[in-house]
Amino acid sequence: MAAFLWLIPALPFAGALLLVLLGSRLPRALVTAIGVGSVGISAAITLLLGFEYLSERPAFYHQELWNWFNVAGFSPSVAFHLDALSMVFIFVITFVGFLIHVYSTEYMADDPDYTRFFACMNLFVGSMLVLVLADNMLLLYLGWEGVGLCSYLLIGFWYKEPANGYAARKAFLITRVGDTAMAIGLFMLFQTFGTLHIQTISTEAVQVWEVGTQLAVIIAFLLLGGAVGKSGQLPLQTWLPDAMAGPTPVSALIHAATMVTAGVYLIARMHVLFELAPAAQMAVAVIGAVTLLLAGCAALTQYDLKRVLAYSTISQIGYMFLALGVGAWSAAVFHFMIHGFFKALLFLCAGAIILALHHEQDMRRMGGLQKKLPVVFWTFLIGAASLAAVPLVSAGFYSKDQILWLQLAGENGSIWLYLAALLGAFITSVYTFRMVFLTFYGDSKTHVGHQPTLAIRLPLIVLAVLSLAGGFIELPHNFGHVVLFSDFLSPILPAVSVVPDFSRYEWMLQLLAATVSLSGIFIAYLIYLKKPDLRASIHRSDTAMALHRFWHSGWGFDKLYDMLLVRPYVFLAKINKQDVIDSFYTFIVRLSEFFHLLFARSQNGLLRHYVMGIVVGAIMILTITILL
Amino acid sequence: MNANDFLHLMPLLILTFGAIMNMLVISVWRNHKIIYVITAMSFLAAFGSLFELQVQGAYSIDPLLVIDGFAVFYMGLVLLTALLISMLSYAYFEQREERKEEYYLLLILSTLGACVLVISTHFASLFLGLEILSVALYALIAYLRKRERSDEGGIKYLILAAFSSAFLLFGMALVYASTGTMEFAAVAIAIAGLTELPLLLLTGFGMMIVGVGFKLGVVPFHMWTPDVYEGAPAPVTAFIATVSKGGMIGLLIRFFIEVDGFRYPVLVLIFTIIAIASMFTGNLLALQQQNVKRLLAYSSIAHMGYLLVAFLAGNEMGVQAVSFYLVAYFITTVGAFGIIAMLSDKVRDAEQLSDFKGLLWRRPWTATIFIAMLLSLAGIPLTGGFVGKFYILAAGVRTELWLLAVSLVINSVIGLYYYIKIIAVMFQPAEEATIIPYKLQPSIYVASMGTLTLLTLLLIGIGVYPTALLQLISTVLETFQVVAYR
Amino acid sequence: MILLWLIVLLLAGGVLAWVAQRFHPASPRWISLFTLLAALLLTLMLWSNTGASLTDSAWLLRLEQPWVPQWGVGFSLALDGLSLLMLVLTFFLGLLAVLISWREIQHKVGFFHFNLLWVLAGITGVFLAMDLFLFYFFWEVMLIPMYFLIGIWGHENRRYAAYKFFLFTQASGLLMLLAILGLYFMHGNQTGTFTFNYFELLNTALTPQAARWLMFGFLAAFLVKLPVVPFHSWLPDAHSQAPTAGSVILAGLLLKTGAYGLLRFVLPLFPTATVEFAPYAMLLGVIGIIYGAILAFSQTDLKRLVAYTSVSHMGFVILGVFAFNEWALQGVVMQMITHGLSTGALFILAGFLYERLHTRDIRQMGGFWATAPKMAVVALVFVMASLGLPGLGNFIAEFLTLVGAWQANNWLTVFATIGLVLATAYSLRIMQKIFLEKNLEQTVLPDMNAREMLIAAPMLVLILWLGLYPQPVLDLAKPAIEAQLQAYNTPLVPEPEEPSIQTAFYLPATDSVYFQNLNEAFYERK
Amino acid sequence: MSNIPMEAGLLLAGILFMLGMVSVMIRRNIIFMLISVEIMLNAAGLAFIVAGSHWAQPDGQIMFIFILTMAAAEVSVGLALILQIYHQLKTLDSDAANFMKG
Repeated sequence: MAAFLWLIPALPFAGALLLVLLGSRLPRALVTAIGVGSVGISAAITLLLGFEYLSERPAFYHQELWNWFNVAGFSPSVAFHLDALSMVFIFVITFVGFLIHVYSTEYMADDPDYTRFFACMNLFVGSMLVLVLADNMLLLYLGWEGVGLCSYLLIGFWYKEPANGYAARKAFLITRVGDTAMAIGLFMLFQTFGTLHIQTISTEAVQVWEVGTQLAVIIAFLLLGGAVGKSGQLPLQTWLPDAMAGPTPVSALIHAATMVTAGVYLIARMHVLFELAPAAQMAVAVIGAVTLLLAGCAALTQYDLKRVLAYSTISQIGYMFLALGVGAWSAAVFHFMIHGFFKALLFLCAGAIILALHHEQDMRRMGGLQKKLPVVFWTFLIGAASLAAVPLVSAGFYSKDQILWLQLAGENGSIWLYLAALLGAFITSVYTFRMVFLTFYGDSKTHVGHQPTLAIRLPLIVLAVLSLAGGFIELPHNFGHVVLFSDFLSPILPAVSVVPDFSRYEWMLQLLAATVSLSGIFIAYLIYLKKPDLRASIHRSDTAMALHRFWHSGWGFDKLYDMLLVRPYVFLAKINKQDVIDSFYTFIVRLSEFFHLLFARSQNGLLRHYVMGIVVGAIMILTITILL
Repeated sequence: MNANDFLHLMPLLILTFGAIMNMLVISVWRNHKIIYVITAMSFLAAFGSLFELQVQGAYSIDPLLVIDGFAVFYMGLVLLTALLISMLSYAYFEQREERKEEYYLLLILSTLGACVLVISTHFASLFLGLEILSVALYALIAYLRKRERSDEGGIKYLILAAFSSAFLLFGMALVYASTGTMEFAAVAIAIAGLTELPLLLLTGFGMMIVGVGFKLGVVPFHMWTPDVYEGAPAPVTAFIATVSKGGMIGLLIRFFIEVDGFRYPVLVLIFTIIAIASMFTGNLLALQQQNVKRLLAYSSIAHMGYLLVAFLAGNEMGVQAVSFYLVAYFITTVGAFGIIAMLSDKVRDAEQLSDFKGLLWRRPWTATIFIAMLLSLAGIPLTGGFVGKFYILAAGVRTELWLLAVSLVINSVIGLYYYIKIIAVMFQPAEEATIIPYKLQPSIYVASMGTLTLLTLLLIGIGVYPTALLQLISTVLETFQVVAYR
Repeated sequence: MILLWLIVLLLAGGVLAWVAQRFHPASPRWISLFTLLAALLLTLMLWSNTGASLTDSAWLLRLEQPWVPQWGVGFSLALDGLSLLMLVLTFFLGLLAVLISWREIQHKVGFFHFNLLWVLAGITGVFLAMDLFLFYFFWEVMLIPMYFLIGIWGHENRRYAAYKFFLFTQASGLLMLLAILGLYFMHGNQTGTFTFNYFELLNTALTPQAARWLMFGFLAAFLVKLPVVPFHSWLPDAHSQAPTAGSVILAGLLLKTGAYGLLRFVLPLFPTATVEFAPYAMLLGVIGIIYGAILAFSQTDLKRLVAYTSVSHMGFVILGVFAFNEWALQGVVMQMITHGLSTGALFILAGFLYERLHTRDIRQMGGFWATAPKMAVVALVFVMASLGLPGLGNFIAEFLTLVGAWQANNWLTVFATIGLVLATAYSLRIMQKIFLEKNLEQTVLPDMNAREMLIAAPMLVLILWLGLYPQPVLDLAKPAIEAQLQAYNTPLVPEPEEPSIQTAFYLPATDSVYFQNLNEAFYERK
Repeated sequence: MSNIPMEAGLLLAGILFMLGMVSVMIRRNIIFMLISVEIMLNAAGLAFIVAGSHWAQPDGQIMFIFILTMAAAEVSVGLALILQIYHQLKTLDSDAANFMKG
């Protein structure tokens, strides 16, 4: 089965290629078959490969397709490397990707650019698979940029609206900033190791560098730059909320489940490097903590359903970063997977709602959908529970709890990080259920047009099941102690070293987390459902509203960057449109023309003047001869 | 004077004979065709007689003249050019009412003057040659006497030429006063021992430079050029630009190398200044010029500046470079003015830039020839002008005249602008011609076009395969080198 | 002789095309099409035939004929991997240029094709000449036809652009001529043999002072041609005013002659001076990358915009050339090829748009994806290529260049890498303004027709191939690059008196090792 | 004559030359300009004679004869031209003949 590894990314690519080449001529059914089918087969192969992997338990599968190029020893291959870490990722990518493709057949049914949509989606899946399967950093970079391109194309899918195009370009540009840092990191890696092969680097780094070597720290920071850009973390997070301009399946697949977690993958993949660079690892944790708080606050104030989810994504990835930062690698990946399920679910539900409400995204104009869209309501509720980490039943509880716990229990953890995470958890449950209450409860405000059919319901239900059941493969020590997932990852990702004798406090912390989550829900319930005057009083307070506006704008980052970078750049470009250097050459031309006119005046046609010219010349020559 | 002397002076004698023949025939029977044939024949015969001389090495007719390789080469150049010009003149004058026949008489005479100039080794012969050349030229310039401009050009040239001749003569007198001889070689011997030249001699040289500079049309003695070029009939302009200047260059080289003027920094400095000033002034003046004849006049000022660069290089290579450049420049200039002559009508010459609008589409072959000539003037490869300029630059670099070399480069670029401007005018969308040339007889037309085509082929020939010409120049100049560097 | 025949073929084809117009108005197109096809096939044949001998020596073929023996000028041509690649690119783009002119050029077709073929002949000569005089000769020869192409068939401001192009290149070329002469005499005075032969001149020992000045002379020509900021200002005008075929040749080939000159002449001839100058050159490169990108961002004329992207991309070339390592130089070679393709393609697209809309103003475009999806996809691919998306050829080029440059200078590489972000900004603007957003003018843009697809398809295939499997190209260029680098592999401060450093370049006439593996048919030495 | 130093003779010639030169410059009538040029030529002739006598050679005088001849030829052509100009312009003012400039 491992021989078919290459088919996993190749099939979606082939699908994309077919759709691009034959696009306009194919009947819609065939487009669907190619678009969904290619990802479906990939998912099937992934599952088969996964079973094989589980049964054989090899260290990794490796498949080299061809040598990309070879220049003076710099010889990256187009080769795939499948180990447990990439296994988790390709599973989420192909499986969730497949579900979202299925969903899209209905969601995009009326779009004239149906083919283009599936072409881009397939291309995305392919690139993402290359990203996580690459055995060297350069191929990874190829996938990395490829998903960036697809993200750009899909955010700006409805290109007629200039705002969408703006959002798309913003996404591409900002991630490219991070990519630039990453590229420089790659140069340094290459200079040090003479290769970009990930396994080689991982094994050699330990021998070459001591912990805390400056070079390692710099490289880790540069890679972190790339990760931060892709994953929408501080300070490059501003593109992600705007990226919601794309169709909702896109938001679900790219901007929630897969692409934005590429940063998590990168750091997990290069964990050896980060372990050698404690400063960088610390930075990962701090960035995660700060991001999750900032994004959580911003999510509290959004009215656009998808923007709430977008900020929530940023915030949840912040959790993953937090986990990575304390060395809880497998916890981060676990949260990635669970988050992939429930966030995709939430987005797909949101999509169903938006479709039903004639592309209405403002939560203030929703409400009362509980009865009208029951399937969507229940699945959304499940997803929300998972996001808010409702104890015991939801998968999100288990994955998030692990992260919270390791903040204190892990050796690299600290109380501040824990507190931030805890506060974040509280905020999360508040905004999650604010969303639930505003959307599904209260009075109905907009007419429901479209009832979801099977193509939408099926993915919702499957994802809902996963959002509930997914957590049970990894349960805390004191609570079933299932370690299927971390066992699976253990050959790749070392377990976090836990402070000894701390585990007896674990139940306390779990209780605390559960309380926080539930109290968040309760407060949301109070404000948004039970006591509307409480909400009104908040609205009356000036300071609260100022804070609201500030948060609503995503902590003013957009404005800041606009003032600091965008405007000066555009201004510079605008004033220099005519190219100031050119005026130097124009000046030379003008100068010669001036001399031309000057000399031409001497040629005035008067014989006397010409005689004078000769005399002057004679005098000059005689002066020179006599004086010198 | 013995028989051998006469043999060696055969080209001059043939020319004289041709002139007298013309005079006689005119008095008997005015016929353009016959006069033309006689003229062409005498140029051809004179040119042919050179082949006899070439093999015999330096032969000096003391004290006035010397026939050496250098002289043969320059005479050949002058005669061939004159022949070509006379061929182009026929078509030009055929369409005009003026009496055409005396023109050829004057043409032969001034060619004779130029020939004397390049073989002279004595102030007297120098003066004689110069004046034969000049006096004939006065009449040639003003030949189309019904045209105001022609007369104006003539009188301007006359006054200024006589004026500068006075300088030349006075300078010669001073040199004579200070050295006691008028022979170049003797002058050289007289000053050979001196490291510091006496004031009288220097003043004399200075005043001679005025006279020479005027004939060459270099800054600051250049102001006559545009007016005379514009006023004179196109073939005459070609003649002034080539034969008259070429003769003077030949003389200058002979004299300067004979007295080894490069030893004296003052003289070198003066020529350097003149060269640089000529290049810049000429090119800048040409920059926005709308009249093609004036433009070519200004460009000729610049080209004389380029020539001086090679001249200042002062070695064997310099002389060869000057000679090569002159060949290319002569071909080009004759070609360019030939085109102007061909396109002219009865009333005026085709000299306005607008007359050339769309020429490439109206008369593609004529335009192509003109483009080739212009590109050669600009020094673009595939043409002789490129090799010439390359040679000059090489000579300059070899002697490490960096200032001059760099000025040459800068000026080539300025010059390029106005040459390609003319080309650009030619490929503008075709319009109705503002000037419609006289419909020539097919045979004459074919002959003129043939001449021009020949020139173009020559030009490209020496541009692509300069080896033959280089070979010729170096063998012909061998005898001269012996004399010059003895 | 095959090298000579290549040039003669083009020249003759040009004359034939001009003459043929009298007989049939469409014949010039076919003539130049077949001429270029023949030339392309011939070079491809060379490639396949010489594959075996690549490992032995950099030189595949040589031709020596005396030309002007008095001056030591020979008609000497030689082919190595680098030249071969450039030739393939030349004929490929030339072929496309003929195809895109099929409908665009409707008047003076014969003369147009004459000029087109003569430009290509000049370029071919430049890539092959191994005699500095001959090199300069071809260097200039390619200008005039190009001047005609811009000046006759260009857009509204064509005369100005044509002048500017001609004057800039001519001025810089003359400075190179000065340097060539300087080198010629220094070598002659030293050894007693005055020659312009490249292989002989490689042995010239120069004082540092002299080497510096001579290098500047050469650099002047190549940096202007490349172009490097601040000598770039001819380029936007020339590119934007030229007809499409002209722009393609300008961007795709003429700029490459500058890069080629740097590789072929500046590096091996002046090993010490270049090392000295390298940081400044790299700085110029970085300035070019960033300055070009900023200017490209603000342009509203599509062709002007693409022209400034060329300025930016060519910055990578000079950055790489002066990094003196194989990664960077391979990157440079790749950049020369891929930039030729990608920018050529963008100009072709601009040409398609101009044919349909009669404007190049991107403010009047928009929303064309709906009506012209094929064109949009093609544009997308090449826009992505120009911003350096992995998987497309330009990425390999830029990444290798940057990897190499990083070894030489960290900070400058950082800034060059930032240029990639700016590249994103202007590249996306192209897509945005033309194919996305609303169609304000309500223009219905016809999509690409079969002929246009025929032009675009090979370019797409090539750019993808170069992005995914560039190894054949890299292999072909490798010996040539190693040869150019030989001088730098010895200790960093080589004494100029030591000729052995460079003897590797020079092939003694008797040495048949270099040729023994060659197919007899291509054995060219007299 | 031999007791007069050469310098004095040359000085006289020089003064004559200057006079001629200045009057060419300040005159506008073409005939006067021509006459002034003749004066300059004769000054040169004088200088030749002085130099010739200094070196006790006939060459100076021969040159003078050449100059005289040449001047005569020049004047004859010149006068013919002046006649033409007078026909066309009805004036002898040299400034009137400035159709060509620039």
